[in-house]
Amino acid sequence: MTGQLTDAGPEPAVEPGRRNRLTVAGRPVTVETGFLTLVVLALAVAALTSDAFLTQTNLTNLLKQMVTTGLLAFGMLVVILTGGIDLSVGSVVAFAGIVTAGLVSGLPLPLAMAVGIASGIAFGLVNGILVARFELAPFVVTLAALTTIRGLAFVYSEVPIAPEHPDFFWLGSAMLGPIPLTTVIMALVFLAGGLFLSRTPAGRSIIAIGGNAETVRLAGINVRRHVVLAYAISGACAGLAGVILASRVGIAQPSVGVAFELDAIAACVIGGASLAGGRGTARGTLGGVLILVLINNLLNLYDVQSFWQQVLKGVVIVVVIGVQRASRPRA
Amino acid sequence: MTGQLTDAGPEPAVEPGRRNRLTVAGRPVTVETGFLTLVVLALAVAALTSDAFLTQTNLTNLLKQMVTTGLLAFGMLVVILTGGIDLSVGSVVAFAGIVTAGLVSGLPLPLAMAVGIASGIAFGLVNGILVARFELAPFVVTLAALTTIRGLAFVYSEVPIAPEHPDFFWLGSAMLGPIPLTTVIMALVFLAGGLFLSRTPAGRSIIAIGGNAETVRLAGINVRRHVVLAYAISGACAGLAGVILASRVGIAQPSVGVAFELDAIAACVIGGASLAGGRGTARGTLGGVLILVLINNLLNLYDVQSFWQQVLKGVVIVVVIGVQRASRPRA
Amino acid sequence: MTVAAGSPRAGNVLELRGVRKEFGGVPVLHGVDLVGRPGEVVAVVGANGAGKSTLIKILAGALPMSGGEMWLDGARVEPRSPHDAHDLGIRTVYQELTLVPELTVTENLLLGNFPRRRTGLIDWPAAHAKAGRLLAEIGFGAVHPRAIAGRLTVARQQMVEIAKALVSEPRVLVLDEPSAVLAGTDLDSLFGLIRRLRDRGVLVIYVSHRLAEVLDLATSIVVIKDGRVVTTTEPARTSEDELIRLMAGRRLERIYPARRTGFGEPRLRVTGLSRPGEFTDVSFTVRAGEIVGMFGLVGSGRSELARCVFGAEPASTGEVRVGTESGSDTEQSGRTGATTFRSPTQAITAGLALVTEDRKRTGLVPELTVRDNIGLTTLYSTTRAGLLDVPRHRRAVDDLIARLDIRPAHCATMPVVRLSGGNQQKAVLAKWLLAGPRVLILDEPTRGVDMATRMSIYQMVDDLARDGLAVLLISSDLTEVLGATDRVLVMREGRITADLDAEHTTEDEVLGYSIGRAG
Amino acid sequence: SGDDGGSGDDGSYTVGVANFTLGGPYFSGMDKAIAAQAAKKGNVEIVSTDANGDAAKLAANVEDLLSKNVDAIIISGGPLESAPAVLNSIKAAGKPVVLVDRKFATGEYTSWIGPDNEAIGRQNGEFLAQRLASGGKVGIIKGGPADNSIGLARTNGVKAALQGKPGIVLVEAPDFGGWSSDGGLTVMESLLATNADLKAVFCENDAMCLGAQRAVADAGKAQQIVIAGVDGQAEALKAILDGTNYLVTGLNDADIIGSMGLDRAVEILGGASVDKDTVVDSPRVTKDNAAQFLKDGEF
Ligand SMILES: Nc1ncnc2c1ncn2[C@@H]1O[C@H](COP(=O)(O)OP(=O)(O)OP(=O)(O)O)[C@@H](O)[C@H]1O
Ligand SMILES: Nc1ncnc2c1ncn2[C@@H]1O[C@H](COP(=O)(O)OP(=O)(O)OP(=O)(O)O)[C@@H](O)[C@H]1O
Ligand SMILES: [Mg+2]
Ligand SMILES: [Mg+2]
Repeated sequence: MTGQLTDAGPEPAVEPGRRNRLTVAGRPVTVETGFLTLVVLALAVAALTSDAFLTQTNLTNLLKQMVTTGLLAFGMLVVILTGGIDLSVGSVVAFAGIVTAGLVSGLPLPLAMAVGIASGIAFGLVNGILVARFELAPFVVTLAALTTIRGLAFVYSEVPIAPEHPDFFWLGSAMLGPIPLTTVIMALVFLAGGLFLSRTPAGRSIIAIGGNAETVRLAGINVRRHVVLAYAISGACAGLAGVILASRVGIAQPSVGVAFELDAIAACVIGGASLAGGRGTARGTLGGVLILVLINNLLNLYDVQSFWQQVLKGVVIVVVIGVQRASRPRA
Repeated sequence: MTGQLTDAGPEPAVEPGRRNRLTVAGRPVTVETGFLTLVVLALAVAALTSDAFLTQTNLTNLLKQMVTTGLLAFGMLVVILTGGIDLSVGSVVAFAGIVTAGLVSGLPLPLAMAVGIASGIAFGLVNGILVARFELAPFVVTLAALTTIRGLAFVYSEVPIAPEHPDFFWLGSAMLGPIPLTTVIMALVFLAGGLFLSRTPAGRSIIAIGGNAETVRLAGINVRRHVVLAYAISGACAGLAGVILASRVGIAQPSVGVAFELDAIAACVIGGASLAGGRGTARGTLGGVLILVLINNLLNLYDVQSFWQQVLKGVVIVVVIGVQRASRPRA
Repeated sequence: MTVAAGSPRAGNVLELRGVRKEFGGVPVLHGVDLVGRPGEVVAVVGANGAGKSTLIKILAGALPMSGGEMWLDGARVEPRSPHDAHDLGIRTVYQELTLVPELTVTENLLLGNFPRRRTGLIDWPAAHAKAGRLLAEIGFGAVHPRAIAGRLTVARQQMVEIAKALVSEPRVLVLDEPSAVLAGTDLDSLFGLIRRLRDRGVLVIYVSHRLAEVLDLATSIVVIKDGRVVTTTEPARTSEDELIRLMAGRRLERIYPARRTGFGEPRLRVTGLSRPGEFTDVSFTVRAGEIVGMFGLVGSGRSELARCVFGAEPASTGEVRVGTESGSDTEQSGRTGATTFRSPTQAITAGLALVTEDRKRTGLVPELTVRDNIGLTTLYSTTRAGLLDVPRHRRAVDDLIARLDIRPAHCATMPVVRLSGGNQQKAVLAKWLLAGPRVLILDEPTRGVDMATRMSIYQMVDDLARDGLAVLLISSDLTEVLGATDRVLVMREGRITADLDAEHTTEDEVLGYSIGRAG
Repeated sequence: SGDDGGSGDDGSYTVGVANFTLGGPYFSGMDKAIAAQAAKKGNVEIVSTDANGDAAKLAANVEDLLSKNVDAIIISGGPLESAPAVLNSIKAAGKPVVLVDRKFATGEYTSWIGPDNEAIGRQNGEFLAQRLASGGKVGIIKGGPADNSIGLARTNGVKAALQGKPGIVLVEAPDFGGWSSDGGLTVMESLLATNADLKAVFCENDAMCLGAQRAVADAGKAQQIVIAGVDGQAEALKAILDGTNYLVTGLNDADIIGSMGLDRAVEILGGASVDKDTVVDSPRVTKDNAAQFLKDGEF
């Protein structure tokens, strides 16, 4: 089963002693099947009710639109698994983008991009150290980081930077056949990330830490180092997302990325992650991203008026996590 | 001791075998003293370094500028104590304000305001029911509510509403001597709220739920009802804040209140609340609000340029919670 | 014992008939009958996972039953929530601690029953006084009402749990292994309390693995095996041996293995270890192949000592040495003068292992599977090309699950919280055995473990000791301390007050040192 | 025509509107004006999207519009500086794109219709210079960082007109007003704490000025401080008309720009050759002429 690769935990056996709240034809609806059904249902409804949905342009759009939220969501998942949260990702997107765009004129493009991603890692390390070493609340640390990094993005350049470099667009617009390169990159991140979570000691430790950090510490695992690693991964993902976004839009703005963290968190939770930590999978998160992007895409295709889009988006999210919740056995 | 009134818990005995990490002159620095020192220090520095700080205009400004964050922070505290979070408060501020402003032309002013506050309560009830009855994650429920309620505010009126009613301004601009009426209202909310948390069974139950909901359920207390109550209180506070803000500005805008929730949450945590629930006081939260408002005020008085204000604000918040953390005994 | 169909027998407060429970189609209780009259102590005994706690949660209204009937005072009842059960006069002390850790003892006791002023506000002075009175009345006066519950030792938390059930006098008091974490005078207080309640006409349902106390306290004994009642009997008509046989379904020979002789090199050497407020100038040695017991009263500092030896907390002075390796030779720990392990990682690398006393908070990751929990200590040592070697890891873990007989048999992929208490304890033990330690510290390792399993644990520890493992066994169970060890250290108020040869000492002598009566 | 878009064969068109944000009266007014003009035409259908202030979402929305095969796209970019990739993808799809209000700094567009923000600012500055003939302190409240060049242009205009005038001192508030009334209020309060002797205040838009006006009134300085804004928001026009200390604004009429934008798109689809850039006049609104604009200023 390829699922193994992206599963952040061992497959749960059919669990005796737990009743699922939803059953279909007598069989319990597990999180996975319930969720999959939801995604498939949404896709089917979309295909049936909108002529535009199944056009190649639109499907390519969907793939493109997943990238930013997807990258942020994977990094967020890793942090959420430890029981933390990273509110600073939106600001990191802005910072990484503007720094890359600013450096392109002086440095080779790959190097400029590497610096952008590295800046994300650096911010992640600071967040992680404040959380792990100084035991400060992740919510407030990363909220403060959100403010500070946004400020730094503006300090770096108050005005947007549109690099002349012709290759700057390339990353954001290259296609591999019908599939955008950026989507492939995101997919690779999820693949490698799923492997990391399910098959490496560090990944498994991160999940365990979210379940009970003290137990993990007493088992001889360096909890702090793993927590720092988690935030660094989130920073790296945000940095990458920032570089890709700047390349896609063709211009880097210091003001980009406001409230991006919210969609990323929502994707994780829709995908079954617990904000208390210790539960969540790369696969589920990818599904959550897909659902969020689908909601936006469909509301647009149906021509729903903007404010009603907002109203409906909230309602749909609640319905989705409601279905999600109902297909999970009671704790 | 007047502290009793706003203390969210009976004082614990001196705990044997636990060491505080900070000591001054051999005496352990408790959260309370550490925090108070911080506030006093901030005030002293402000007074010494800025001529403008101690002017009556500025002090009145400070008092005025506390009101919105203060009201939201108290409601947020109650929700946080249950172990939840309410991200929707900013949108509720907008909705309550615009509805009130919209109704003033047709209804008596107090009634219009009551409807505004009631709308906040209604949203809070929906949030609470989704969290308590359907056991959905508070973060995502209120994130969805943030989106939906914002949309509804725009659906109600896309454009700002500036009521003709001459008394509409009154609430927001009346002064009781040197003290703004709105500040007095906020103070009363904290006083009554502190009493509620420290001295009523419902308040104690809310705190206990955040500590261990299952225990509280096993103790025969209706957990769901208390959780719903907590969100309703937050909704009421946000509604009141919305009405007051609209009255103060004289114009109700559907776009007002974006990211207000972040300051409210920060105030709670700076004031010693734990986002895991079960720990936090009204008094501490008020201190947190004061610190946040002070930071903004001082950065303005020192004429710090806006981006640097953002950079510094984040840094100061981290330092503050760092001091806060250091003065709390290890768990 | 058959009960006439129709109305329940006169005089019974409580009667369960054919109570069944399944979890997702898997039956756990197969139709349990239980009868209790006022002034009786009905003991429920059975192996780990037999279904005792499940039965009790049904009584408490915390779990719905899948079938069967419950009668109270001649009326058919079906408590749907703990609240219902409260109203019916049923009070329960659960096997797992359920205090709100952030709140004071007073609040934990009185939650939902606060004394109020005329204004409707809570009267805190009166509340503290009431809590203090209650604790004193039932013999737990040592617990301070204003203390924060989460900071108390497990034993004291257990006392608060018991007191909580007695805030208003119950008709039926249900106690699920209340004695597992208590010792000495606290245990006496508990027994005294139960007797007083019994004399006042309260029906007490009592679950325990300590059969001696069951025989001492109970008026009737219900033996459960695999979710069925095998016998209902009375203390006078049975014996410990018989009960064990009934529970296990087989005859068990001797509880403690024969002692070993000829110990090897010193493996764990603790010298002059101190941590202010917790323990002072502690020195002892455990040799290869030796099992050293450590007894003491609640709060005597044993658990803190163990954590400190293990590097989980810093010491202020002293030295810890495993084999020839000493903790942090190169770098002195912190600002103190101690030479100890600076982290559990260091301690584990040197060959230490610590089974902590509070499995819920420090022993398990509740939502993780049994397999993942057990594998935690060897995550980083079972890799191939940087990736976890899943098959090898799985084989090693599953092998231990089988060896320790952790139940149910297919539990490897179950979240560990869903195991019964005793099986959870075994999972913790398995985790540390997997790490292959040279020195094993066990802090109350048999808490809540049934007799048959205890014996297999003793046997296993004995086997390991024969292979050269050094073991420090901290226990509040006097019989265990004397039976399963070679040497007994007694701790009192943070100091070691005696070092006794287990074979030649007595329970009285050990107890004496622990309360400062002797020596 | 359906959402497959009119080909134009039957003379009917589908025009997509990509709004960067609708979260301000000016922007939602623009969106409405476009829709109203389309309704007036009868044969034009509008599909409107809102990116909620997120540049990537704008790109996504435009892609969605292109999926629906609209005939032309109008971009109301608001504070957005540029969106080269968006313009590229529209170009790749071979559709015309009309920018309203905001002219992008980079990228290829078909046509732009909007105001000259620097001129509006200058206009205000000249008014204040006249008003404060004997000099005085003028406060400036900015909406946000200079990544929004509209605000920057307005402020530059004011500064250009006032700098060097005898006795005039310019004071920039350190913090931004966030383009909103509550933001303007708070920033003005802080500004008054350090600069009690202000004689006038200029805000980069009317919404902030309305808040600032409250702060001035609360401080009892309505007689001392006059106010100058930009946009022509209805409440501001009313305040001007009522003879308050709100003296002047520069009309930046979303109605006119929006309807012209739609007309322009239709002309292009009809094959007409059009001007690339069209600057819409921004008349100065004072008490004398406010009544006239208030009547039709409908946003
Ligand atoms: N919520 C649950 N879901 C699935 N299985 C459960 C659940 N609770 C208990 N079980 C199973 O039911 C069986 C009985 O458990 P129970 O806790 O009642 O045992 P017990 O007799 O109290 O054991 P112990 O002496 O170890 O406390 C065990 O096999 C356990 O794994
Ligand atoms: N009266 C008391 N109230 C609260 N805490 C106490 C009290 N007495 C002791 N303690 C705490 O108990 C701790 C020492 O207990 P420790 O767990 O080390 O002892 P122990 O001998 O292992 O006891 P136990 O058998 O309960 O595990 C210290 O941290 C001390 O703060
Ligand atoms: Mg049990
Ligand atoms: Mg202990």
